[in-house]
Amino acid sequence: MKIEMKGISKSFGKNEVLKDVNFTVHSGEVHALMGENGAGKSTLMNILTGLLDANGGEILVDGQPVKYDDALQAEHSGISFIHQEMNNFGEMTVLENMFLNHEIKGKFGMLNMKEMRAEAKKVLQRLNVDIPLNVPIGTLSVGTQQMIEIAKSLMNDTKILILDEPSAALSEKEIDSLFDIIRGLKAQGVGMIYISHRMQEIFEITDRITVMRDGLTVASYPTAEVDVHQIIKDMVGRDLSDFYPDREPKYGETRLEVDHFTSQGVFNDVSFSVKAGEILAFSGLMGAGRTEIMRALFGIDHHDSGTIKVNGQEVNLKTPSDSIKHGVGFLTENRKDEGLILDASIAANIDLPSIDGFVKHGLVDQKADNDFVEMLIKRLTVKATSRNDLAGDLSGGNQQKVVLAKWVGSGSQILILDEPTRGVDVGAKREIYDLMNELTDRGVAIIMISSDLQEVLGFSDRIAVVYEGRLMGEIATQDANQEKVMTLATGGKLDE
Amino acid sequence: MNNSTETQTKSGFDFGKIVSKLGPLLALIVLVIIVSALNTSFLGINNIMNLLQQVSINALIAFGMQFVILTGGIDLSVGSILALSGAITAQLIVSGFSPIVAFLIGAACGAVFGALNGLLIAYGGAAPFIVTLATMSVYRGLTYVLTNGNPITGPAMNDSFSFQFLGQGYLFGIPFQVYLMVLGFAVFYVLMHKTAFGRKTFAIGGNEKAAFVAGVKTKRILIWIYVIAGFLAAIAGLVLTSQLGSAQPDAGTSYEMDAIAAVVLGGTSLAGGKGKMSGTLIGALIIGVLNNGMNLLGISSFFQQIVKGIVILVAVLLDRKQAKN
Amino acid sequence: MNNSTETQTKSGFDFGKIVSKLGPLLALIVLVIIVSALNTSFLGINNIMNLLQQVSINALIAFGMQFVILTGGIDLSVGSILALSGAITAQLIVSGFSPIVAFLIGAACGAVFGALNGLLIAYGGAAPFIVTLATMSVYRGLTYVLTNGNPITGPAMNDSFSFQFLGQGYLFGIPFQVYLMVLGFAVFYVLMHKTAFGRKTFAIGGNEKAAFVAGVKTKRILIWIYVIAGFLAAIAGLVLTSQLGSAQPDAGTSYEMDAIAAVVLGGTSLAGGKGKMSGTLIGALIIGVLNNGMNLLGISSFFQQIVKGIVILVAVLLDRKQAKN
Amino acid sequence: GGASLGNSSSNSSKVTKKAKKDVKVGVSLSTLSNPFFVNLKKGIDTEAKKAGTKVETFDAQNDSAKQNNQISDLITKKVDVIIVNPVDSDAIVTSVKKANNAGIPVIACDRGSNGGKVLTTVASDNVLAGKMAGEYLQKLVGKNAKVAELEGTPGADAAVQRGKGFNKIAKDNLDLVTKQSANFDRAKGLSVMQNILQAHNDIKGVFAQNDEMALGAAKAIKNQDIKIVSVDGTPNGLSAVKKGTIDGIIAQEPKAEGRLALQAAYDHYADKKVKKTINSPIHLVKASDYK
Ligand SMILES: Nc1ncnc2c1ncn2[C@@H]1O[C@H](COP(=O)(O)OP(=O)(O)OP(=O)(O)O)[C@@H](O)[C@H]1O
Ligand SMILES: Nc1ncnc2c1ncn2[C@@H]1O[C@H](COP(=O)(O)OP(=O)(O)OP(=O)(O)O)[C@@H](O)[C@H]1O
Ligand SMILES: [Mg+2]
Ligand SMILES: [Mg+2]
Repeated sequence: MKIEMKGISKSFGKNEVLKDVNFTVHSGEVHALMGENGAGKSTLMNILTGLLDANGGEILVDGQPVKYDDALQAEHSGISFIHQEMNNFGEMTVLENMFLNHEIKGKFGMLNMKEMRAEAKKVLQRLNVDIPLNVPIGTLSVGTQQMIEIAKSLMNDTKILILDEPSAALSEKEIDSLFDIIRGLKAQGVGMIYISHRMQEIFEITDRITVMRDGLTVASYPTAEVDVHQIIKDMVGRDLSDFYPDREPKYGETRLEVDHFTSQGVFNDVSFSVKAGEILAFSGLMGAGRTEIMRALFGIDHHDSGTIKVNGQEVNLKTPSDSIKHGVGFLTENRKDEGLILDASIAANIDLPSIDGFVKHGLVDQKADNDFVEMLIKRLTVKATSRNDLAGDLSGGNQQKVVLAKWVGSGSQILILDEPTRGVDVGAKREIYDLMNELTDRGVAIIMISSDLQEVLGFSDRIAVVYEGRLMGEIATQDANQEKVMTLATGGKLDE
Repeated sequence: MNNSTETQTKSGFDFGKIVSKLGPLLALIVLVIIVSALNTSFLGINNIMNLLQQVSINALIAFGMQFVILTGGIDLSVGSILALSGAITAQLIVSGFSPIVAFLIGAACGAVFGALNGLLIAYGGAAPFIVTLATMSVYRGLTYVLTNGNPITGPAMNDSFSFQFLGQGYLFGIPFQVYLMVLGFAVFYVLMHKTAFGRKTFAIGGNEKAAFVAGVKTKRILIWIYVIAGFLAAIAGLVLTSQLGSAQPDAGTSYEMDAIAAVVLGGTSLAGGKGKMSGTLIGALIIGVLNNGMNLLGISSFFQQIVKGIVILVAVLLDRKQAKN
Repeated sequence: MNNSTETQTKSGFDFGKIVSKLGPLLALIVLVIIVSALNTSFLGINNIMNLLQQVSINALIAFGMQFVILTGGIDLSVGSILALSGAITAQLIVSGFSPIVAFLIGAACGAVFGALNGLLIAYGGAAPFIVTLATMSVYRGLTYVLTNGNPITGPAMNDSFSFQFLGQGYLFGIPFQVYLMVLGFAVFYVLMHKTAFGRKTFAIGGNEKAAFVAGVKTKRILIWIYVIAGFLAAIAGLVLTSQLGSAQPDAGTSYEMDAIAAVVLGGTSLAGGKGKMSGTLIGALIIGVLNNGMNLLGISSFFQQIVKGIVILVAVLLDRKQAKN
Repeated sequence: GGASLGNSSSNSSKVTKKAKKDVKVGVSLSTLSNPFFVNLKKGIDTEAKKAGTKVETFDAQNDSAKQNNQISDLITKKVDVIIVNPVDSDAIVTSVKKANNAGIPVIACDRGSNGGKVLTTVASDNVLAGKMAGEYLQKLVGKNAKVAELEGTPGADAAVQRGKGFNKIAKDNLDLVTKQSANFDRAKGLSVMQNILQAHNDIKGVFAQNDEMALGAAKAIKNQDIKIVSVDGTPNGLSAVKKGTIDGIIAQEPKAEGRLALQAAYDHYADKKVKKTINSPIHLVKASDYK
């Protein structure tokens, strides 16, 4: 199978996203599609699979022009799409999710549960994962849910598989097994479109790289004939000499001190502290409980025991509102669910935690508020036509920047960032790192949860490793390496 | 002493588990125990039959309502559809149609009114609440126009065995409409929990956008769901017309609220995507026992409203509390 | 020829823009044009005053309802709160309290009933629909118990100038309740669109979890919002009681539906998070013009329901269509 | 076993005498949100209190199905007599038959039953009331004067019958320029009347199908010289006549009606003969009576 997209154009209102995009993929190749946040990668794939209509251009499959009306049609002709944002049904079980709209029917149109269960087991085995079939999918971690999405697409007779940032929520180990699967599929002649912002992966797994910028296809190379710097230059239009900026931290007083923090059955006896100007990274395997610790700390979830001190004072953070008052900010890992109001403007999202600060004589000082929002949009280079754009219409990376802007704006002195660069392009990533540097220079303490080991090792001062809800140990970043972190993350001990 | 405490704790623990498993059934059981303790005739066979008969109309409407609510929608027009379908049927019989044919046409009309709701919701892009609020008014107005504000009745209705049997007949000592309720339960239980259609219903309620992305024909399914709601409301209307021996222009007023209450008491989430058919039956029974029980206990009608509100509140709040644990 | 086509196209384009800018206002204008073309007395100053007076009660309730709907909730109990607060006030006056004191207590009671709704919703975790469905029944029952089913009236009410002025008084030729509506609009417009409280209201409706994480005290805000709804319903109840010179036990029945219709006609999304206060005022005017106009035109009450349903449908569908473009 | 209708046999046995205080009475009223029926209930209750009779009263909230359920429940409770004020004369038939089967006498009140056996029907004639109202209004405003009619809840029995009676008169003697429904509701009576006055500022009289609407209309009319006549005779209505805000009411006597219904039950259990229909009195109350 060979898919050719020619001269595709698409605009949303005045926002011209795709101008003239050409893209070709065929069976047996893994083809990387690269581009900054908001370059239009997901949009292009939505057009291919019939979820969006293009304004112009044509799509040829094996030389024949096609236009799919919906995702099901695309699937029937062999094109499966694993979306960037999870599209599943939290309340429904894993099995129900896997077979939605592909139910196996028995007598009288009734569901054949036995066969579906067998099928599901088979495909999960192929992926080498063990996932219970009868639990609601929403109770599983993001990574596990992603695995199920992949399993789903394997059940169809797929000829071309689109993976839109499949690894964003996966741990190193899972990414390894994902790559095994990709290699296996490739051997079976399946073609794949692989979208990711992680350079390392691109060079490890793909055969060809196509780069989009400003609505155009700017370059396309065989992977073997190109290097990271060239790709970055194509994507951002300039050279980014170094991936991670240097850190020259100047530590101040201890900002946050957490002691014997426990929530029965979730995490146990967790103690750590962060100083002003420091970046403390939390590493661990997916589902280790890092997110749960921070949620409880911030007052979203409840905890059973333990103490929290902010600037040396013991505090009681019962709700996020208390935390914000004490200068704590929290960028949640799931921006769609808890980070953003998708139907509200960028402005209404950014100023929400700070809104009480703009009240003058009981009313919101609109001018000051607007200036504040504009300043943050500029500072974080959010790509949007105006501050009144809906947050939900932004690309994933730009949405992430909006959430960050919100917490930077609220003047947090202790900033908890849960996967801050998930789904963010290299250029924007670099901007986020620079921003973190700037914040720590101003005395902000940062806790960064990251599943990207490269990032943890490349841009932090200290690494805390969590395993099954317990803190296994801390390593100064300069003494750390991949092996040490992985040893702790899998429950091992470091022997000095 | 020590020993007994231990046993108690243990059985206490098991009890807690049972409680959360039973869910709305527990509320029903508690209610039945209270009422039967206060009034001995409650558990008499005659009263049980009365009760089931009283419940059946609300239950039939609630079955359809549950599908709608599972998709995250709501149908306020069912009471009006009930009245309009009943009036059409009665008019047909009075004008000389055979009751069976009239029943079929009446039921089909209900399905058509439901389809109209569905079309407006699926293609109009307006919220089900406001669409069905509007059609509630339209269908009710049509009922008044058709009946000219007067009940429709006549010897053609009340001398016909097959007409009367639907709402007044007994089979082996059990009111015929109770069989209808049981049949309706069985059919729609299977549809909801054992077919692909049911799965898609849940999916639309769980996450309509994701369902669309997964290729579910959401519009078509939505339309069918409102057809089901309209059809069942019409069936309830036919039963009521037969039972009363006449089609009332204001029949079914505010029945939508009782149906919604039954669905929610049964543990179905108004946000859609979560619920069980058995719960809705139990919900309808709770409301039935409440009405019947309060009458038997001679509670003044002013206080009945207060008690009913409080029982609904308590049941729903308990259910939500359990859901959280 | 060519020239004129061009102009037309251009003005057509502008027109389209104006249409989508005007939104619900356009529906109102069209309606006013139709009615005044068919009946000349419609635009007379007397009728305009009547109309505004008739609109004011629904508008007051709708202002509160809009806050509730903006959070993604709904309040079905406002009609009952209206009746109960009115009855309490009337009872107090009849028992010798001064009207002003009785008004204050009545309004405070409305706020308390609203707070109860809010508490149950914020802390009980049950859906606003079902909570307020239950309290609707409870408050109505309490009204019947308090009034014993009879209207409450007496010379203490009808001989008091301050009591009568609220719902029957005129100031510079304009009914006093119209000033109340305008005042209510102004106050709640500012609250909704110019204060932090308003911003948080929108945030809760947009994404309650995200609002919570961003430090919004969601529970506290929710409770206040139901307090507002209850308070405004009570004010409407006082106006109605004064206007009628008596507190009716069944006052306000189904007023919640008119208020919801006004809010939705005004372009507020039932899903929450989106809407304008001015829209709600326009929505209330649309319903008022519709009722008043149909009376003036002598449309039979059967057809009034049909027309009303269709107008709501058309207005909402047009609005949604525009929203999509 | 097998298929049957629930109302096969009826067995009338001889009456066993019962003292007033031993008669267990069940009542189902069409609605209790209307003062008329509240007063009907009062009539029953006052009389019952005197004799120490036990009475249970239910409100059918204008829903026939609900009323049927209530009667089933009263049968279950084995009351000695059922006083029913039907929501609808046809829809009540099955319930009456059910009571017949159970051997419980039924007394219809204010509205009859179109089938089954009732001990007696106590009613004031709504058609007649409408007619009397029409006649009195004509007397007040003169022949062929322009008048308006405020109708009750569409389809409600009282609305249909009072309208029927009134229109019999109005057809030939009055110029009925508009009729609009105000749902038997005072607030709607006010707003609908306001609107009617805008469209027809030359009307001379209004017929309101109940007092509540008349009271609302009076607020709209204020000091204009437009005559209002209504049917019911609620305390609020009567005091309005006294004050002159309403010009005439065809007063029914709900309390008397209730009393008569209960009396019929006593008579039955005293083994006295009970008439098939008992007329509850209606009479015209006019403003001039109080002058
Ligand atoms: N439904 C929509 N309505 C309006 N604008 C949209 C919509 N969907 C996407 N856009 C806009 O189109 C542009 C491209 O978005 P898209 O999601 O395709 O980017 P992307 O390349 O996948 O970015 P990322 O790497 O962040 O996922 C963005 O500017 C976005 O704001
Ligand atoms: N809503 C939920 N209901 C039940 N269990 C959950 C829920 N969310 C997470 N869990 C479980 O809690 C545990 C901790 O998850 P958490 O998200 O804190 O891990 P993490 O270390 O942050 O990993 P990740 O890299 O996935 O963010 C996991 O076993 C996960 O499956
Ligand atoms: Mg994307
Ligand atoms: Mg996490």
